[in-house]
Amino acid sequence: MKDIMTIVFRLTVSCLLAGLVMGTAFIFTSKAKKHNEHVNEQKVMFSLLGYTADQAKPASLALHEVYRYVVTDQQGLSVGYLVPMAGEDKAAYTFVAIGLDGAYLGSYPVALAQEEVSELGPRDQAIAAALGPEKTIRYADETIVVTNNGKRQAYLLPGEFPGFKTFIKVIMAVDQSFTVIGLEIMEHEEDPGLGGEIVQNYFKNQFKGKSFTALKKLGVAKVPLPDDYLKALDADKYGLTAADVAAVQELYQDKDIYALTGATISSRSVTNGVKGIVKKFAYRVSILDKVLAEQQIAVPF
Amino acid sequence: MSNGIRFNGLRTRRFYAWLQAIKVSYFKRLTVAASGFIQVYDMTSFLTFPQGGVHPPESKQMTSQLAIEEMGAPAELEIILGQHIGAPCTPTVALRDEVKEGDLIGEVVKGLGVPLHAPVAGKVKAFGASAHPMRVTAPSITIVTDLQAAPVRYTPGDWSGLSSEELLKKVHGAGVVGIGGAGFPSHVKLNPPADNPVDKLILNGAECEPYITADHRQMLEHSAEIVEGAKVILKILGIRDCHIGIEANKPDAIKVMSQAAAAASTPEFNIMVNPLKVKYPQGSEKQLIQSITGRKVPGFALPSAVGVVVHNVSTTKAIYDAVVLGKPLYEKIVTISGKGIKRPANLRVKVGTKLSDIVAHLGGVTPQLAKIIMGGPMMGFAVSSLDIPVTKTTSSVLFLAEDEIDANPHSQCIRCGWCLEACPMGLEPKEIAIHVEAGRPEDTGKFGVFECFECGCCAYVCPAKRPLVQFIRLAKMKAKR
Amino acid sequence: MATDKSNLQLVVNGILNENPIFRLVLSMCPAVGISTTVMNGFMLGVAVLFVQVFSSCTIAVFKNKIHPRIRIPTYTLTIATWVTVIDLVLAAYLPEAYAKMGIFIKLIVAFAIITMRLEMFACKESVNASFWDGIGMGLGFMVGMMAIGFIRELLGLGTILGYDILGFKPLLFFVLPFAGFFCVGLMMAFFNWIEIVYKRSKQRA
Amino acid sequence: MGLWKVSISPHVRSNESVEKIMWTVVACLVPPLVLSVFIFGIQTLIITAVSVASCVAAEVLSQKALGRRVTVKDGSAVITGMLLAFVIPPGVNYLLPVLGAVMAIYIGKHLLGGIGYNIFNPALLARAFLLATFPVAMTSAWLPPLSDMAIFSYLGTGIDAVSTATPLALLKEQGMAAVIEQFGAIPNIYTTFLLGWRPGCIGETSGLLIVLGGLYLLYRGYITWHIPASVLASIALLTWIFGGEAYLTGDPLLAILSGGALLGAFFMANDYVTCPTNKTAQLVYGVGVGALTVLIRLKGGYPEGICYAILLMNPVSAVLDNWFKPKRFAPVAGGAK
Amino acid sequence: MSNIKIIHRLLLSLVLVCVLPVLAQAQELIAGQSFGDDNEITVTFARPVDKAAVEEVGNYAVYEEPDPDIRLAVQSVSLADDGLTASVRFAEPLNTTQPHVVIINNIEPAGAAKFKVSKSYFGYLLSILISALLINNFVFTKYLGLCVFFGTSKRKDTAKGMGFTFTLVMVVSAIMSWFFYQYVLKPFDLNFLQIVIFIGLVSLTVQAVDTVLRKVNPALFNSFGVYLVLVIANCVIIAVPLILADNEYNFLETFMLSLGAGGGFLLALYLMSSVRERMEFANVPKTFKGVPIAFIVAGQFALAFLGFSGLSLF
Repeated sequence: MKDIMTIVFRLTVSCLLAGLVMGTAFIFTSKAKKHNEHVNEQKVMFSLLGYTADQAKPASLALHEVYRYVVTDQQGLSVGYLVPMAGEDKAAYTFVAIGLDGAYLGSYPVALAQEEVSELGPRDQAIAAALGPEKTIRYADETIVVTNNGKRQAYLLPGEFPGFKTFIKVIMAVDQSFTVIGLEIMEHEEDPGLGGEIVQNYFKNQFKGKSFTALKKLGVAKVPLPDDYLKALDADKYGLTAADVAAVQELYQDKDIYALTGATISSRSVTNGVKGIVKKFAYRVSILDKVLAEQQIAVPF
Repeated sequence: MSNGIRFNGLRTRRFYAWLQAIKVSYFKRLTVAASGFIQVYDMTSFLTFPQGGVHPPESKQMTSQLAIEEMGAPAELEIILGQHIGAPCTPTVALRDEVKEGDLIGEVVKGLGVPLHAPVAGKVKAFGASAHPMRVTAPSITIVTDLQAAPVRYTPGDWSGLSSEELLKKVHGAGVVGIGGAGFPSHVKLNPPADNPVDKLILNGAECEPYITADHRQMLEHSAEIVEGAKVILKILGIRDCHIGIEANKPDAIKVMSQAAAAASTPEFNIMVNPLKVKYPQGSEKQLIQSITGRKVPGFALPSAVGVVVHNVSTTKAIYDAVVLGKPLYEKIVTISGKGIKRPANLRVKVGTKLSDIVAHLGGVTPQLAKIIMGGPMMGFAVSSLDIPVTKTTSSVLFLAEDEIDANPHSQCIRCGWCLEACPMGLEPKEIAIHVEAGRPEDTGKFGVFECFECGCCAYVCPAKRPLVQFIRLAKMKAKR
Repeated sequence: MATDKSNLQLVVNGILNENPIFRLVLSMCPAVGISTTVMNGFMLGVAVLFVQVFSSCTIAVFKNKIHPRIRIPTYTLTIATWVTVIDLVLAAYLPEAYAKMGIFIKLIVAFAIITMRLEMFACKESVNASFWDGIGMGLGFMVGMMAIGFIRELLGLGTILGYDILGFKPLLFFVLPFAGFFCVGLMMAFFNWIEIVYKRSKQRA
Repeated sequence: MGLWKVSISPHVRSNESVEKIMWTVVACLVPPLVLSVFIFGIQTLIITAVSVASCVAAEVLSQKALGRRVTVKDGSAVITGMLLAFVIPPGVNYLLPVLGAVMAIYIGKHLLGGIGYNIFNPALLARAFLLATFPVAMTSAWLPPLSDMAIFSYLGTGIDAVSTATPLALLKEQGMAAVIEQFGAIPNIYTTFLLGWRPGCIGETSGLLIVLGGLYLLYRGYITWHIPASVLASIALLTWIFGGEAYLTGDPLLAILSGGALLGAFFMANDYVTCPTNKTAQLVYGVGVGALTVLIRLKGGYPEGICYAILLMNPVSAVLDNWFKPKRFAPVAGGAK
Repeated sequence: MSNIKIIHRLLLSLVLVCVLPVLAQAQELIAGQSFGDDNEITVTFARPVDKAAVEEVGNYAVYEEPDPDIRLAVQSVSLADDGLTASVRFAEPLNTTQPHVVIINNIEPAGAAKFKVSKSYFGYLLSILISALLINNFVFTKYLGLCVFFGTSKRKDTAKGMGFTFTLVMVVSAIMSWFFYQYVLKPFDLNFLQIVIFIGLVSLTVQAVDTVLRKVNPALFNSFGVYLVLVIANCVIIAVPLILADNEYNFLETFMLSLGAGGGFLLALYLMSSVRERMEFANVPKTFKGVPIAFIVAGQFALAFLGFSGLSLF
């Protein structure tokens, strides 16, 4: 009996000690974790926009996240966008609800601190609180609007689509007329050496400069990549100047995507995925812009 | 027919066997001539056992047409005292005793066994040790032949009045053992345990081992005696049915025996001939019983467990000799064959004749001689000396040339599984061999190593030339419980 | 029953004689799973080193207080605690490396090597010896991982620590995950061979 | 009197031997090879020669290195070499089979104890290895068949420029219509494929010659019908059921003719060492190979699945051998005495 | 042996009980719906419907469930001759990984028919099972549990016992972990305690299985008991809860994952042990004897298991 008492006592103490250690570690690291979590993503985003280590981004550049939600209530489904508000007060957000047909349904100010906006849990709670109890929301996706000096410069579109094996996660940058500026593969599980080559410059850079009209009917060609194009796509490796690259890019602007050898399915999934993301976004952003303009909701972009 | 197209390297030879069968099997000739398909069908319609078996080249043509030839008594005989399974005989004669042909010279004092008789008239010269194929040396009696003595003449007597016990005593007294196989005392076989009623007698005329033609000639030349012997056995056992199983490659024997059987059959004794498919080991007791009756003798049980008694045709002839003629068993028909001997023959020799005498009688050996085997090539023993005397169970002595034997080195098992197909007992020789090779013979019990009767089919077919029988014997020795 | 080995001997013992990967054949999962580059091996090595050292020291400190009947649960709790700590730290400060190592950081908790050292060594020895033993074992693991990583990275990608050495990729095979099996197997055989040769030369001498 | 040999029975042996079996198989593989020269050009011969030479060299070196008797004469390395060459595309670099040979012979066979102890079919293991290591070459170096006997025309040309897709890859990616468009309408496509005039691995295309070779081996008794029949029947049946637009509309004949099914069924799946020995087990094994082949073809990541199907079933044969034992001749109750 | 059979039957019936309710769902007018070709949805009606209404493209509104604002362009609709099966064709290939919502207006007097087309949930569950069992086999493609894998795959009987014990412990502990994760860790934001909690639950399960087995079935305990201790310090077991927490699986999916992972481990162990029993007789080079050759063989297994990569059953 005494034995059991000692065991229980010592176990309790050790559990408490362990809890103490872990709790301390958690408290010390949680802030850094939050901070570092999106660092990589941000770096990718800026590099897509053309700002690398050598060429620092200008101070006037700003990123504005727009979160899209699907709202369900008695009337049925509608779509809602969480947009930041323009003005000095940085922590102001509005949830703009839009019907499936594009009609404005209402806007709800959301009380949310700026640090919390990128976290799913607090954001959902804040929106739910703003909308009232009879509406349920489901997070759909996010878009980042890039402004320079308050003027819209580009959109960053994170997205995912099914690849040959599992999902492929990408971030792409398009300009105001939805011409692709850049594409970066964030996560994938394609076969190494085959579909895994989608991360290579000579594949993903093919999307660069494709206009919206070209993109809409973009296909995949199962022919070998021409040599000059290959060099232009991987300009760093072959030491081409920007002008050379631009000249070659011009040449292939309206061409289909050249499939990776032996990985046509992966190439096609990426092409279709990119196509779908841009098309959907273009459709939605026009509706959102229209509504924002009609309702005179002041946004910083 | 699980083995229908198994060992196809031998297909050509099998085809010749078909032809042979077609040529002579008169009772099937009409159907056989009809079409090639029916030929195949016909072949397979011969009785056989379903599992395993091989068809080695028969090589019987060397002696099958040669009539049994008397070989006179040599100058000196060495009679091994233990010629049967059981306790060896104790001599009943003393040194320098004069013996007459057929005199008792040895008797079993205690245990299982049969008496031993003098094959010739002569004088006991020595009690010594003779070379023996299995046991290296074995105690024996040496008799110097009295070459002047006239051979004893035996006349048939009437046995119909004798009771089964009296008949049995005669069989025992004549020293009859199973001369086709291991030398099991015949009177024991003829007296099966009472709890297993026997209803069938099977005479084994399969003679499935290559080269050997002793039984074949016996059946051709002594068909009436064999049938009469069968009647004696049937009477002893008190049953009616007798099947004589003969492989289809001996059509003449089938014919002669059928006639003899038909002539001898009475309402009391129903004797019939069953042609068997040519397949080794057709003559093995268990396989023969399965071929003819479809009954399976359980492992480690005697045939009487399934109501069957099996005797070799030559043993039956010996029983005839013992009962009808009153002649003890001291002569043996031995096939001498192979490319290593000048003149192959089927010889009637006295028990105790040394191989060297036989070789001398047949004109010596040829230069190609590479291996001498007592018994058949599949289960016989290779011997290294010509001083070995013939025993009651010696059915052949083969003098094989280099091209008749196989001396290739063996390699690793390639898991072709041919041995599994060939094994008539459904064992896994490759597994046994692999275990023995890896030094784990004690684990081979689960593969049924003790059920193996070392017919040699597995080693015969093995393309890697692995000495599977050797491994199995090793396993049996090491894995003794 | 304190160990009679010096600190240095303890460390060397962990790296050579009782190398967790090649000699004790423990903790094989990461050795196969994520040893594709030297850097990966190094990172996981650091994590294991940390957990090993801290767990060993913790157990050595509290060795008299641990009731023998709840020995194993206590070890598990200790290891889990330190794994949690390193997991949190890596997730916070090195998110990229953390993402690469994926689930294996959390799985350090189930590494047999750590429990084994606690059971075999730390619960009997002084804090000092346990510390050095922990260092040795951790380094041994790290060295093993880096050695495998070295071969796989060099042959698979033609690089070492990300620097291009060969200028081309000789055999993609080696960076494929399952090549870890072949690499570890062949390396183990190599070390066995060295041992045999060493013993033979010793016998001759 | 001279000395006579003494040994344990049996004293006569069948005249079959490992060498004879192996070299007969090699002989059966020669006609498809010769035909492949006319289909894909002379480089198939070079690849095969390189492959055979490196397999033989690997065998000799491995056996020397491991201190074993060199048994290269038994022809098993030659078979591995030929089969390895037969399952790689005709347009690959000549270095590939050399690497494959090391994998097949040294790692796949001799490390595990030499002939008889390998668990996986060495040639297929090497193919899987090459497929993982050189995915692009192994999945795209297909050559369109020659039409004019110009067997030297592919020598030295850039393979990229002429490479094409195999019927199965086409079927998987673009459907039956694309296959018909490229190779011809239904009745003709069978004869074209049967004769081998289609893109594919070096040795797998000439279906007719493979079948003839297989039948000869069957006649000689070196293989039995169990594995080829069960593999081909299950591929045909399952393709018929699941392979079409709707159930029961698949084309079984095309499934057998368009990939490596024939080569696999006759020369790979029934490799003695890696298939079960029991006949029932062989049927189960064959059905397993067929089912996995169809599964990988229809749902998997590769257009052709028989290579992996056989590899996946190879270790299963060890299990099957344990499950299916030969029928004992009336064993005693209670096992061995 | 019979004990193993009992466990086997138990697991099987558990699967059936969990899966049957999913199968027993039914719709009213719409009797069935599924993805056909890559740009086709096939609809089966329960009763004959008006051909003109069905084939009117304008009556259709189809969208992917997460994107209700984006309508997919219907190209054509054709009703089969039996009047029950309609094939809806789209201008572009569908993303079949997403559920699609189809609304057919004016089809019935009552108004619109609305239904969801998705890959069958049963198929999804099965694919989790098959994936964990074969495609992402924990041993050969995820490289987990190797210590135990190499340690206990020498003999078939051991391997079988180990495999079944693993499966049992894995299923029980994964389900417990799931409850803990969903109802304690997540709501209270204690995710950082994952490791401690999960390993605690595993030990607890092992202890519970140990105690229960010892009382209920001593024979089974004698055959399994020795492995139970080994189970705790094994990454396969702890990996399952971690994976399910990462992927936010629901209960059924958790069950399927743990069952598949356990079954996959059993499969790997059984195959490997059969092979290794055969390998015992092989003349393996001295330096490779024991573990190194087991690694080489496991590598060859992994090479063969590549055949399953990219397999998508449902």
